[in-house]
Amino acid sequence: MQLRVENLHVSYDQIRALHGVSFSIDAGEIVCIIGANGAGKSTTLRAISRLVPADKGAGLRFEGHDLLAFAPDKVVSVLGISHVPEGRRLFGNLSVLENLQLATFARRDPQGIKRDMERVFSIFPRLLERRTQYAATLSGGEQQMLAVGRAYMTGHRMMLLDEPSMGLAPLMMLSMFEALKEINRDGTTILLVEQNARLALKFAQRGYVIENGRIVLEGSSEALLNDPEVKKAYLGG
Amino acid sequence: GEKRQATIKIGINAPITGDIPKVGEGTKYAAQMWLEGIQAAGGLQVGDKKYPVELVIEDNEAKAESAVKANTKMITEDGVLAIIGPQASKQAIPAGGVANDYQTLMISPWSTNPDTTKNRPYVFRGCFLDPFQGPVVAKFIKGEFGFSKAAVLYDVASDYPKGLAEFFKKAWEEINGPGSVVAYESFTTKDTDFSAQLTKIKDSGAEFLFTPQYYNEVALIVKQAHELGFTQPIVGSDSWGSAETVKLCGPDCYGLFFSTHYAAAGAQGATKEFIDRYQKKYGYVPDDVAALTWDSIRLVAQAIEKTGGLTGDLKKDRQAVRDQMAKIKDFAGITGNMTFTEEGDPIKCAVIVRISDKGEFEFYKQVCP
Amino acid sequence: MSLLQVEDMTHFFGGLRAVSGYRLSIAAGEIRGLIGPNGAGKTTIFNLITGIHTPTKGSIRLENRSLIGLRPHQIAARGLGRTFQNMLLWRHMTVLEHVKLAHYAQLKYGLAGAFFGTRLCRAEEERVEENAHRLLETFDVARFAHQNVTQLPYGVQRRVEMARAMATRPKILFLDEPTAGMTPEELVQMIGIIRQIHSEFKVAILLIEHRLKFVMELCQRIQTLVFGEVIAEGTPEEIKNNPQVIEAYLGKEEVA
Amino acid sequence: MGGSDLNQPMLKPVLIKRLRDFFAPVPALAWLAGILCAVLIEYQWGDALAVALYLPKVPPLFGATLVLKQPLLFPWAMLFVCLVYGVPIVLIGRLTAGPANRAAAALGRMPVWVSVLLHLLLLYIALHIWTETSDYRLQVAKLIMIAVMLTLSLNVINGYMGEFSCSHPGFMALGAYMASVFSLLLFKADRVFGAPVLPEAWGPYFFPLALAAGGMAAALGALVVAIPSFRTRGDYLAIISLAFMFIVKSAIENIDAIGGPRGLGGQPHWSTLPAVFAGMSLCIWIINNFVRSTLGKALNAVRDNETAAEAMTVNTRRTKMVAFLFGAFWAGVAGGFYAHEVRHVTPGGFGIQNLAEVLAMVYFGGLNSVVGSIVGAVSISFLSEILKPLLLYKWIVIPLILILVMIFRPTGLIAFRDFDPRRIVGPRR
Amino acid sequence: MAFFMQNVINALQWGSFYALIALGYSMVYSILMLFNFTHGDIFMTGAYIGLGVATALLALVAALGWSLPGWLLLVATIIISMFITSLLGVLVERVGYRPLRSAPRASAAITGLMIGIILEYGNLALLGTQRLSFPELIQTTTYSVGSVYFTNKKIFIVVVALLLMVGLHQFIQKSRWGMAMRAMSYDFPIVPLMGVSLNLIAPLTFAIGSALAAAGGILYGMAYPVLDPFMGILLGWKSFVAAILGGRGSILGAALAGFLLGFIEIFTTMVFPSTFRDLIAYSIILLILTFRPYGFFGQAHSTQLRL
Ligand SMILES: Nc1ncnc2c1ncn2[C@@H]1O[C@H](COP(=O)(O)OP(=O)(O)OP(=O)(O)O)[C@@H](O)[C@H]1O
Ligand SMILES: Nc1ncnc2c1ncn2[C@@H]1O[C@H](COP(=O)(O)OP(=O)(O)OP(=O)(O)O)[C@@H](O)[C@H]1O
Ligand SMILES: [Mg+2]
Ligand SMILES: [Mg+2]
Repeated sequence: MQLRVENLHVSYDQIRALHGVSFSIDAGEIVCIIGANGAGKSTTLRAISRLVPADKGAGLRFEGHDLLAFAPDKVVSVLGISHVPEGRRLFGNLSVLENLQLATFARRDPQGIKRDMERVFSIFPRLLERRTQYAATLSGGEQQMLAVGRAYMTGHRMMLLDEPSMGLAPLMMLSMFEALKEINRDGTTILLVEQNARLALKFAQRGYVIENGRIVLEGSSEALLNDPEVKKAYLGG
Repeated sequence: GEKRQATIKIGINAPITGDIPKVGEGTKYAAQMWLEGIQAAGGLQVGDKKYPVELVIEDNEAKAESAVKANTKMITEDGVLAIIGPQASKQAIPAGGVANDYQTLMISPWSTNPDTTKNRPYVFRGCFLDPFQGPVVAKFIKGEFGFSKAAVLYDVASDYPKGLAEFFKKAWEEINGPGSVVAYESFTTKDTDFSAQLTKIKDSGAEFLFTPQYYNEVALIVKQAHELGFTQPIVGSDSWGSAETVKLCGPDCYGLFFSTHYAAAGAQGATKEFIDRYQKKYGYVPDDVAALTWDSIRLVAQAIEKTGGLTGDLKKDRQAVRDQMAKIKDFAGITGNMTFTEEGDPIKCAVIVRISDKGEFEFYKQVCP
Repeated sequence: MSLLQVEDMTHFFGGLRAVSGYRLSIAAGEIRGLIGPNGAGKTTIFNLITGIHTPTKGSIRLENRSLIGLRPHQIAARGLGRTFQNMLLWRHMTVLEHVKLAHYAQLKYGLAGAFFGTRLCRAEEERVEENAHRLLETFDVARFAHQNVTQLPYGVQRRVEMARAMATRPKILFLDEPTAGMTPEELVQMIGIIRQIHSEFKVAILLIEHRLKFVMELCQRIQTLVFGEVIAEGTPEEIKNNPQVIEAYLGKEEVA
Repeated sequence: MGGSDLNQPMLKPVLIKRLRDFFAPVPALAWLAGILCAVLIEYQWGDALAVALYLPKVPPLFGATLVLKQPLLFPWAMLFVCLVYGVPIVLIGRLTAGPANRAAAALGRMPVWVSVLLHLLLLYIALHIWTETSDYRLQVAKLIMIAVMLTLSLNVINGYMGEFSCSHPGFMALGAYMASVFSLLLFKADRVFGAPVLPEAWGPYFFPLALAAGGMAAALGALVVAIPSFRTRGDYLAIISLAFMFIVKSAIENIDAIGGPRGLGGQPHWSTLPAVFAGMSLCIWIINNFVRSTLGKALNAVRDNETAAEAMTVNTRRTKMVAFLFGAFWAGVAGGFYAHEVRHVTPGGFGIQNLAEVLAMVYFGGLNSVVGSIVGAVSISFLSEILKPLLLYKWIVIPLILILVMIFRPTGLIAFRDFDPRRIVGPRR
Repeated sequence: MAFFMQNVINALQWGSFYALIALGYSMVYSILMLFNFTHGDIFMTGAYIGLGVATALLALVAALGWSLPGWLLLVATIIISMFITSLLGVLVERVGYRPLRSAPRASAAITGLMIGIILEYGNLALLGTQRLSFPELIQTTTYSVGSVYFTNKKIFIVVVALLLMVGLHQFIQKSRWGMAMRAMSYDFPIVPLMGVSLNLIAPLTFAIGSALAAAGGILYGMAYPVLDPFMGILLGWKSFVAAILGGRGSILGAALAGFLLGFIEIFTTMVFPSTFRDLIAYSIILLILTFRPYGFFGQAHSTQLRL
């Protein structure tokens, strides 16, 4: 059990967004969370990255550490959990290369950094082409590539991906998921949040369905893909 | 409430906060020192009664509207008999309007702008005006050194230096002919770098520099002038008359002259007594603000005493005090003898002070109008 | 007779040629699609036509009047409505205010009217409010009317943005990835909404989208852009089977 | 989770809710009646009551000035305030709620302005009686109203349009000087301009013209900031506006015809209570109308996202121009009032210190909010008046209060709120 | 010619103060995207701390009976004061800015303004109203070439300003700390996802900015040895002008604009009657910004997020 989330409640300005979410992930798994708009998917990821505080009583453990005892930057630098945030959130005033370099702020392994950088550029050759351009001037899809690349650079024991396919062209999307699979084979656990449930379930091994801040269903991908409820609600009939 | 007018209240309108807190402090200290004396004597003797005295000190924050509010408050709420202050013309002019409207005596110890007292029978001042001091300095320099090319450096945004600079220029050109002020340079309040102006002054071939600035600027101006290789004499006005001048300026200022109300070193009589008392109490030699405030408050006290008795009706008493004030002749102040003109401006003598090689203010010469 | 006519439009960012020799002609009431790989220059084309960038070269004519040199708000007022890829909403305004403000160019009162709250001003405000409510109904966001946009779920924000664009009374509506971040379910709903506004307001639509289901279902004609140049144009069927498009954009195996 | 845990925070809301329910049916009209009653009581019996309560005089600012100066008298002053204001306002307000509601409903059938004017008239009468007893009060009230105008006009630019404009003291100076020149030149014999052109007695009737001239001058000056705002914004525009402020100050210093650095004095005392009150009411009314209209909401759109505004047909240049000129106009008018109240203006009086003050009022009161600006201007002016006895420490206490407010309410006390005059003057329930 | 050269030297010295303060300003300002109105007052406090440290050092040296060279004392004073002032900067960050990190920038600017006022009046309450003069740690030596005069202090000041400018520029542009600071200015909530602690970067920025202000304050005290609690206000605002004239986020730009501002002020005085100085100097600045709306090195829209 690499990550275990128990009884997670999160509120924004007194309004509860999550009402006791619990799930767990094993090392090396690909797990996805699907759900409607505003169901609380992003909030769950944010809580794991400690970007939003969890309400009292939650239990978040990662490889035996109590996540709640870690500051957001330590979650990344010590535990190696990286996060592709919703809406890309690049540093537009830094160049593509600087965005990637900044992501290695806390890393001390020049060799590893070099290897990872090469890998990012091989997954997304477009980034290499555009490395001196300000991130703000990239096209929508290029920004999305950089967001994923940047997260990979911060470290990759586990990656939290919040709608990584958004704005990507079909071909690009395929190659990105291919690359993610490969990254996963090299030992990175992946927690994926997607609107596009079919895509997510095809990619993942297991899935959770979240509704109004609660996990309502879980199961293997095939099971969920064939579940009539899921089909009706999330797979577009 | 007439019955309750058992104490005499005197208002102090001072810039305790704001840009010039030092001025406010001098005002407050001088007034409090005076009050102590009165309290020790058991009150102020007016006619056959001894009245306790109370000071109402209001902060005007060195702002016009606050000075106006403070005056209104002291007059209408606190029921003061007379007001000392505000010091700077920017506050004294509008505040004077209020005092005049309410027919209450106000004396500004330090404001040199003619507008402060102009057409205001209830407003007086305790210092001499620029039209007097300007020529005093001009004549003194001509007589002492025989120079004919002058330079002036002043703060254009501040009332006092600007007025004095203008009158000095006029007087100097009357003596030496037009164009004899070869450099007439200005800066703005709070500036600290005068190198460009001083370079221009040096370049103009002026034989001396007149700078009617406050002590903190004096130190900077004199030092910078010397650093730029300007070795001619630098002359100042009464605003130099603070112990701080020498403290801040150091040996750079030794040997320079300025005109003022009194010389601290070698002062005699009441003046010396005042300086000693003040220094003992507050730990530093009083500056011109304190001295002028001291004189002003004593003037007011004298005017009150001369009424020969208070009726308890504030309006009548205020009128009486103002009338007595206008009548005062040859008041022996520590900053010189005073008599008021029609406008409420004093006629008094100036002294020229030399900063000795020990850094003391030495009496050099007296100049009377 | 075409409504919008773009001829030979070319644009450079520094040394990068983002769009070259682009042509487009849309007739009233058409629904057109624009697809292409990431960074092909699709958004740039929108920005050029709506006046946010000025093309290095080329002509853009709406109802036979040139748009070059006009300010974006003038172009918008002439009948070019749009949404943004990254959704540019006004953070501190409510949903209703968004839609009301988009009536700006239609307001009949002037500054004096606004200052003194004249009768004309009040009448106009009422009309605008009514109209806004109607649009909110159309886009199924009426229940959020008085909420601040930032707190709304992503999909709702997208619909608010579209309602806002419709409030400018466009003759042509430009939609930049309108379904990004939407669930498949919402995608279906969105198709319905777009059909509805298309028939109700008789508006021509040009849309950029990576969700093929959406494009193929809605568009009558589709252009495919690669590296700033149109490599193929035709009906959805034609595009789907065009080998060049498959090679550069779709990939062999269709996703989603 | 114990029961007490839940109860504790509940207690206060219950009390507040009870109170709120109790006063909910009281319309503005009834409150005004109560206030009117209170000021009349004070006017009639205030002095006698004050004497009975060991107070030297009727406390001018609700006794607040006494807290620091004579703390022993403060409880008595509080008692005085309770007796004279608290009890009558609450009682009469609550008791007349019924008839007042009916009256308000009746008024509601007429055009709004009738009702609004009536309320304003009542408020004015109350204010007039209140200030009758003390000239100090009167002056404080007038200066506060001038501050309200200034704050509100700055909020248009800084709050509604979201630019950080630093030029307000400059606008105010332009207005103050222009209005002064107008009145001195035409109606007053003075040192700078000599004999008046028109008879002095006509003067007060031309005061609105003088103010408008001041406002226009400020608006004209605002062009210097408005035009660059087409191409730049944020910090860069802040610098432009700051430069503008320095330029205005320096320019006035260099024009000897209007007194140069020594200032311009002797303005007639035309800023009377009715004049200032009318000016402020007009200012609030017009600004409130504007920011609530769709045309005015364009300001917010320009602030939140200019590109989107343009794409939604909003003419952003016009909007910016209007905001700057409009804001400057009212700052100029406020300057005109100021000049005719203090009756001496110097260029040095419109500097960084003023800027800091008015900025504090805007951000303390609340961004993007008419109500907030009023609250901000009133509370900061009031605080700064009553804390004067603290001398130097006043300037440590006030900033501390402000910092605390900003920390707990980062957009200010009452942000993002305009008001609907209809709702205010209308009946309750 | 000598007249002109003399003014060039004057402008270099005067400009170097604007540059120095603008540097520190620009650190905090461009990094946290905050109008840091406290900076002028931190500069003032730095000068006072410098004065305190210098006086204490002089007393200590005298008490121990050592005779140390003046420059050693000066360097010691600068270092110690920079350290103490940087602690003050950290405190200011903690109290005035951290709680407002997600508030509108203008609100944080207002708290900054307020902290500034507290520093001014706190100083006044603590030290009284008299002005203090800065002790002479090194003897002023005046050199002259022809009739152009300059002092050892002036050279020292200009050199220090230039060195700091270059050093800081490298730091911000090249080091990962600098990168993190720039990133923070763009979108701070997401910075922790890069493994960077906000609560480390922000205080660090304030500390460096404040240390620079202290250095500026001490050098200023050497050149203009009259200290008063309000000395930082005008200088602070003007450096704010310089920092932004240079272009947001550009350290080099800020320093160059600082020098430029010095040159504009000195040369307008040189050419025009000095009463017109502010009028002309600020008109020039207004014109520059009207025609270069994003300063010298500022980026216009290119770094705002794409549409
Ligand atoms: N910053 C915020 N402030 C207030 N409420 C928020 C905030 N962010 C999210 N919410 C609310 O929390 C709930 C869950 O939001 P969340 O973003 O986690 O949903 P989601 O499943 O990721 O949806 P989407 O598919 O739209 O991304 C929603 O109701 C949303 O409105
Ligand atoms: N200001 C700029 N400077 C340099 N290059 C730019 C600039 N703006 C855009 N580009 C480049 O122009 C290309 C076209 O961008 P555009 O946003 O039009 O692509 P797009 O087709 O919309 O892609 P996507 O589907 O990913 O949104 C991109 O490669 C982008 O990096
Ligand atoms: Mg989400
Ligand atoms: Mg795009």
